[in-house]
Amino acid sequence: MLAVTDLRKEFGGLVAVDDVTFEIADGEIVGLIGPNGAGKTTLFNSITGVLEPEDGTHVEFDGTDIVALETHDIARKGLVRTFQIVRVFNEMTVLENVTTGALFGNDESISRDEAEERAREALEFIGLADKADVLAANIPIAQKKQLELARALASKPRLLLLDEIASGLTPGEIAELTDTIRRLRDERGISVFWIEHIMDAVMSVADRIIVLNSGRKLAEGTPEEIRANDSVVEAYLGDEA
Amino acid sequence: MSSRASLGTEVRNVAIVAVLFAVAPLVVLGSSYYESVLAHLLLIALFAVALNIVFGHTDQLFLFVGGLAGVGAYTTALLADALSISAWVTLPVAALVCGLIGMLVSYVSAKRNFTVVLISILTLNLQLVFSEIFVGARDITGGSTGFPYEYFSLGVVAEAVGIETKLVLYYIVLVLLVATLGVYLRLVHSKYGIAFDAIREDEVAAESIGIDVVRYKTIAGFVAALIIGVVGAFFARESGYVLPGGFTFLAVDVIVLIVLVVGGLRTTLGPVVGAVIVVGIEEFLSSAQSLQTWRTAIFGALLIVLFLYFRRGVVRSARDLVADARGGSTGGNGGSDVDGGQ
Amino acid sequence: MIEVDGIDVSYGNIQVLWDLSFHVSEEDRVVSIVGPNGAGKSTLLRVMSGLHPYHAGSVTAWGEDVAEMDPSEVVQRGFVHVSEERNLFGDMTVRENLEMGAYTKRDTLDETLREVFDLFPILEERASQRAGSMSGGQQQMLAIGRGLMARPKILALDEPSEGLAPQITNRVFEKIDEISEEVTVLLVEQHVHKALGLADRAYLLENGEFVAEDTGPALLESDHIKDAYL
Amino acid sequence: MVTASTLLGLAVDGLAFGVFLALLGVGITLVFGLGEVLNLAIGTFAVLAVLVATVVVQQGMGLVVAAVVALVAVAAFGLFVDRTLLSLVYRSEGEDRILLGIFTTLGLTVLLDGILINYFPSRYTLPLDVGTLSVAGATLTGSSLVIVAVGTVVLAAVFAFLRGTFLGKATRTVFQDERGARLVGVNPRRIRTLIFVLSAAVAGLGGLVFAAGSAVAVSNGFEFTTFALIISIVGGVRSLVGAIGAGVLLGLVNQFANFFVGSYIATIILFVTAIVVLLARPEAIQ
Amino acid sequence: AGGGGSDGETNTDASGGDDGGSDSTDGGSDSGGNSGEPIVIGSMQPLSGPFTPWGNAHRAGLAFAVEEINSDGGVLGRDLEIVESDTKSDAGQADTVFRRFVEQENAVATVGPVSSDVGIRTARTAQELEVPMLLHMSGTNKAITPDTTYTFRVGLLPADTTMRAQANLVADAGYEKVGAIIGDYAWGRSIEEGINEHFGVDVDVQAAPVGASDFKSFIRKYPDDIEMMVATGHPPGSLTIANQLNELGYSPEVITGPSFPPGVIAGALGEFAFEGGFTHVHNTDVYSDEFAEVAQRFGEARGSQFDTHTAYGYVSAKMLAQAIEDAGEADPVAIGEALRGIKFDTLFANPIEYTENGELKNQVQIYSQLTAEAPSYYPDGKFGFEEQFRTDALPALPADQ
Ligand SMILES: Nc1ncnc2c1ncn2[C@@H]1O[C@H](COP(=O)(O)OP(=O)(O)OP(=O)(O)O)[C@@H](O)[C@H]1O
Ligand SMILES: Nc1ncnc2c1ncn2[C@@H]1O[C@H](COP(=O)(O)OP(=O)(O)OP(=O)(O)O)[C@@H](O)[C@H]1O
Ligand SMILES: [Mg+2]
Ligand SMILES: [Mg+2]
Repeated sequence: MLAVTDLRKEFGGLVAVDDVTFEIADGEIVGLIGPNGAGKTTLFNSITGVLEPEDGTHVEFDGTDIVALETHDIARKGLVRTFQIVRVFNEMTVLENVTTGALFGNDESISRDEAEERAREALEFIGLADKADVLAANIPIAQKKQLELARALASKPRLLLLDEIASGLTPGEIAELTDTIRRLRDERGISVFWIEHIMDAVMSVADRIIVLNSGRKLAEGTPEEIRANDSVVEAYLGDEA
Repeated sequence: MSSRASLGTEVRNVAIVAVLFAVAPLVVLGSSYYESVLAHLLLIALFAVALNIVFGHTDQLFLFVGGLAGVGAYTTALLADALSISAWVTLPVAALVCGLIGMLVSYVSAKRNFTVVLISILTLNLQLVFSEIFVGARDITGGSTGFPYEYFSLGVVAEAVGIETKLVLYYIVLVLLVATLGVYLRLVHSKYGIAFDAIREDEVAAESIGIDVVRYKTIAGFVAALIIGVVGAFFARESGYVLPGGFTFLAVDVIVLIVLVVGGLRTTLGPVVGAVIVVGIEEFLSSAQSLQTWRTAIFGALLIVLFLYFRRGVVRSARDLVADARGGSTGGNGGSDVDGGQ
Repeated sequence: MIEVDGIDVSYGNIQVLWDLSFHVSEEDRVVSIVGPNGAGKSTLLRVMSGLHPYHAGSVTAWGEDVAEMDPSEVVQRGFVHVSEERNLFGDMTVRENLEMGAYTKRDTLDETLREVFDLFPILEERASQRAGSMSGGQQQMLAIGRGLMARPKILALDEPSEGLAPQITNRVFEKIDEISEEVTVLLVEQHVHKALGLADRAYLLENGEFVAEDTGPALLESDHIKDAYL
Repeated sequence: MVTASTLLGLAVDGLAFGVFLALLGVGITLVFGLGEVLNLAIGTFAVLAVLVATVVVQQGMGLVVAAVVALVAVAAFGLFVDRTLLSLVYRSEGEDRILLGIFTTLGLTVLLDGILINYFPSRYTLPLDVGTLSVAGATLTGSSLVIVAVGTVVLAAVFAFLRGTFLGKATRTVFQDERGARLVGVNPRRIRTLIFVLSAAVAGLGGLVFAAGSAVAVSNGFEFTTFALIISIVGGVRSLVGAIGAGVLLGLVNQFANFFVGSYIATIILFVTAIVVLLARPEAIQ
Repeated sequence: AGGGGSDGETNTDASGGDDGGSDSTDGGSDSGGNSGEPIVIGSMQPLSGPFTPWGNAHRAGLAFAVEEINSDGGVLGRDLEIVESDTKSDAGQADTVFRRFVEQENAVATVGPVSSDVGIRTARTAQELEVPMLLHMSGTNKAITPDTTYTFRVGLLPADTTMRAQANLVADAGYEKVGAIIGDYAWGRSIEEGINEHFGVDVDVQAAPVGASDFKSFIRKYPDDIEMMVATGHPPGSLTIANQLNELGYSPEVITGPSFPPGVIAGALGEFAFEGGFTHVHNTDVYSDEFAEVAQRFGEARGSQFDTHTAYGYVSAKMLAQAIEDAGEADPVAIGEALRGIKFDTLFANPIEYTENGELKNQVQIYSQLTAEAPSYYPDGKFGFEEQFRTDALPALPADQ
């Protein structure tokens, strides 16, 4: 569904993402890990049109080239992301936040009531329904991350890009989150591409893991393969392996 | 978005205001002076509604309301004269010109990610350019001396209906206001309103869930500028004379901004309430004999006080008061959104 | 020494801390607070550093009422808070951020800067990059580094491991252990094992109240933690 | 019959006007950069300095004394405004503060204008009486030369303070992240007061400099403010070098355009230049 | 507080017939003593904006005259009362003020507007409302047209007439290098026309905005040896023009000023006011005994100097009082009629007389240089006058010019 070929992004002299090539298949959960500054977020930004990648980059989503498209168009095609540093609409309620996603995130034109319906359903799915009427500013950061997920979900995405959505969660909450992500795929057929530093979280659900290091793809494989990969252990995992 | 009253209530409120203003001339019957004051009040409110759309809802602080209004007024008149046709025909053209200017400004600033402050300075510059042109192009505009502005053949209507010209104009403006408020309500209670809210809070997040930020901002800029252009022509018609001094930053933008903020940003009736308050203060000060030389100073002092103590706008403060009086039956945290801490 | 005595704290009209009492002093090495999301951990730190008001009880820093002080004065007394939001100076360089960290301790600037660079070599490498353009994890390192620059008596770290790669996380905890000889560390962490492992005093905060208090390792073994975290 | 010497004369006058603009721009930049308060009363501060100096001169005192008294008075007034009005403004944050800042300072300008016009109805000038200097056949206005000299020194000093000193750097932290500043031990309130007073004095100096060559009326206050805004934006809201560069650029543009194409078109060129710069390089500005 | 009529709120609906009330009830004017409702005159003054200095001078004279009139028994046995409002030097504002005076305050006549743009605008209002208006300063030819019959000039002769006078001055002195800087508004443009019409030499006329405060780049365009500068066309900027001419090393023999309140000239130009050749233009004959008498009274009562411009306010009030007496009733239309027929001997060199359209007839324009010597009627004064040039009685400018 997503095919990225030779993605390259430079900041001045710094090559943040260095000719990275990979694919994500329908219904797949793929983890993206790598040291701080490896270029993971930059990769997301380049795919979603927030940053403009260098020439020579190809990004295909469902067979169409999306490199030249704008962020909102890409989102409407079903490629939706969450942010490493949360960006919810603070002055709206939780429900309104999610309704916004339902209204604008795809090309269907639905009524406000329908959108709200979808939003409630997404909140239910994520487990945030009890906060529906709370102002988004007033919920803790971890819940804001869930809110972003719900907002993305309400827009009926085909592929979700999640940036460190588990950080700051307690082990119990992480377990719930991984379960949710698995259900997203199993029940809705949504693919997930997930940046995470919390190994227990990604490793437990990902079908495949891609490791970035200094902008390059260092390794790719099943969680087991990755844990066993010496260069990954050396560059990234340390004694977590 | 959460603190907004329901559409039904808003429509009812607008209707009440419409009726109040429809009968208002009866109260001041026969005083063409007060008829002027009333018309002026509505015109200011109209400007404020336009500014509310573009600034209140999409954070694009247009500081060239005066300039755009001037473009509307001059274009309407000069075209009508040049082509010897009715101003009713040239008015839409002029409005469109204004709309396109607003659209272009919004488009460019949205594309280039301008902040509020940057847009405000960009438009302030444009305002000053317009002002210079109105004065400097003396051969076309009559310069600082201006020219009589008696278009729209209101006299004919007045005779046909049997009321004064001033009143005809007043009711035209009132209809315009009600129509504009209608457009406003439709806009903010539709998909557009939600997109505006999202954009105002976080453009990046809005983009990421599929909102075309540039498009919505451009639309807001177009609609607001179009309204301003139309109102500008009637603004000149109201004084019966067009003068560049009537379209300067200090004469229009400052007042309109004050009206909007005092009345309440992002409220439907804020512009009207603000206009009543500000025009009321101005009237009081200009009729109080003993205060003549201190008029400006007192106005300034009042502004400071109003801003410091009613910064959320009179309309919202009043709404909160009512809610409090009802013993919080309107639900716990509706009004607490500003005390967020941070 | 910061003493929190029976405080109530709210955001608007929502109360989040209830009659909470707590203290840290220079005698402590590492004091940890753990608890689920939204429990009020960050809020407690904000109150201690004077960033957020309380409306009952008292908070004193070395005997002086925090409510009477600007937060900067609390810093000058020796309590430095590395916030959850990081609050970096986005348009200033990495080096400038670190220098400003030493605003109250200019005499040891060079020395501490060396230490911070040794801990996080990437910061030295990127010394003249704009702080705001650093990656999430790099910013977290910078925030911790900036806190260290002040050589505080008490250093409060709010979820320091957030966004850090596993290896770096380990390094941070080693560093905390190392500096706790000289600096008291008040640690708020979701990495329960590490945070409690280091702590000689630890608290579990839930819904704005402490529900358990013990030495770190003991608390780690307690049912409370098992309930809350698994 | 435009000779090189006329051009030189114009250039010096333009530079002097540019220095005036730069001083105002710096005044507004400092305060906005720090507290997000767009001080719309800055032009009135400049006018106030001129009026105070005028009164002192009328008492028979010398120009230098008058200038010093005026600057002290304006700085003191700045302190007063900071402690009263701005204290209220700083209580709110974010967009709220920007708006509140804009509106209270706007109210302040109206208030001050309204008071001052009662006592100072006319236009006032503070002639330096330094005559003209002939250089290679060019008539250089003495006052312009003095202005350029004084202005350059002051601007350089302000710049050195902000760039070179630790305190100067600390002022930047407040703009970047107020909470962050507090967390490293910087007291934003104190820094703001210092900077506000400094900006008032710089603007005051701007006014004096202007009045040395032209006449100032109470109603010029707002015009000065718009100049200041434009300069600070064109130069970059946070960049002092930018403000100075923008001031000089626009000063020269204005003077030459005035001479060659007349006043209106000159003013239009001035604003259009500003717009072009805005559109050409907003990244540097934000 | 030299402010006119500043006590007594507006004349609210004081009921009662003409003669019913006992004394000192209504109006509360300074002297009281007269019965009946006061007769209201609206005073539209530039109390802010570029023309503020004129407003201040005018209102002082106006208030003084009204005091004198009221203590002398008023007009038709009633007090005169001034209601005043700031026009902000703006035409639109002046129009609004005018209407309020007439409709809300029952003003029977208005005085005061300054600036030609304002004059042109308010002349229409006067005509529409049929309420007479005495122009303090509004010298554009176009303030008075064949359609106006309720607008009467007082303080300033039309631009054309003024330029005719200055053309004579140029011819007499034989100047060849003459410059002119005008304000880009109705007055300045009328001056430009006047120059082109009457001056026998080529004049390089440059237009600057009314609000301009720096004229150096204009001045630099003139040759060094310019003999005369006409600054008459740029009243608010004229003093700055004089100063900057001086600064840039120009030394014309004559700089003709506009009709600027002389106190302000003296204050702004300092020593240079008394020697620089900056010429003050006025209709009031400051050299007459009558002027000295009034100035003496004013000085004693107010402790300040009565000058050419204070006099315009004074003359306006006195002439209106006369016109109302002549009309026999406080009715605007009748007052207008009376003014058109008036012959009012006053502080001007020749009596004031009007054409059908309200243009001044047979007036003499006087050019004076300020001197440092205080006049005898006000020894504390900071300046005096020295006559340089006086025109013959000038014919009225036809209304269609
Ligand atoms: N705007 C920018 N200008 C300069 N360098 C940048 C910019 N944005 C990112 N970088 C650099 O590019 C590299 C990649 O950053 P990126 O945010 O993609 O890392 P990441 O893999 O997401 O790291 P983390 O796990 O810490 O979030 C980093 O070294 C970062 O400092
Ligand atoms: N700025 C704020 N405005 C309103 N409510 C807030 C604000 N910050 C926090 N809260 C609320 O206060 C409560 C405590 O929040 P706090 O951030 O202190 O929790 P925490 O224990 O640090 O959680 P986390 O582990 O997510 O950081 C939460 O319910 C949160 O929603
Ligand atoms: Mg990242
Ligand atoms: Mg927290």
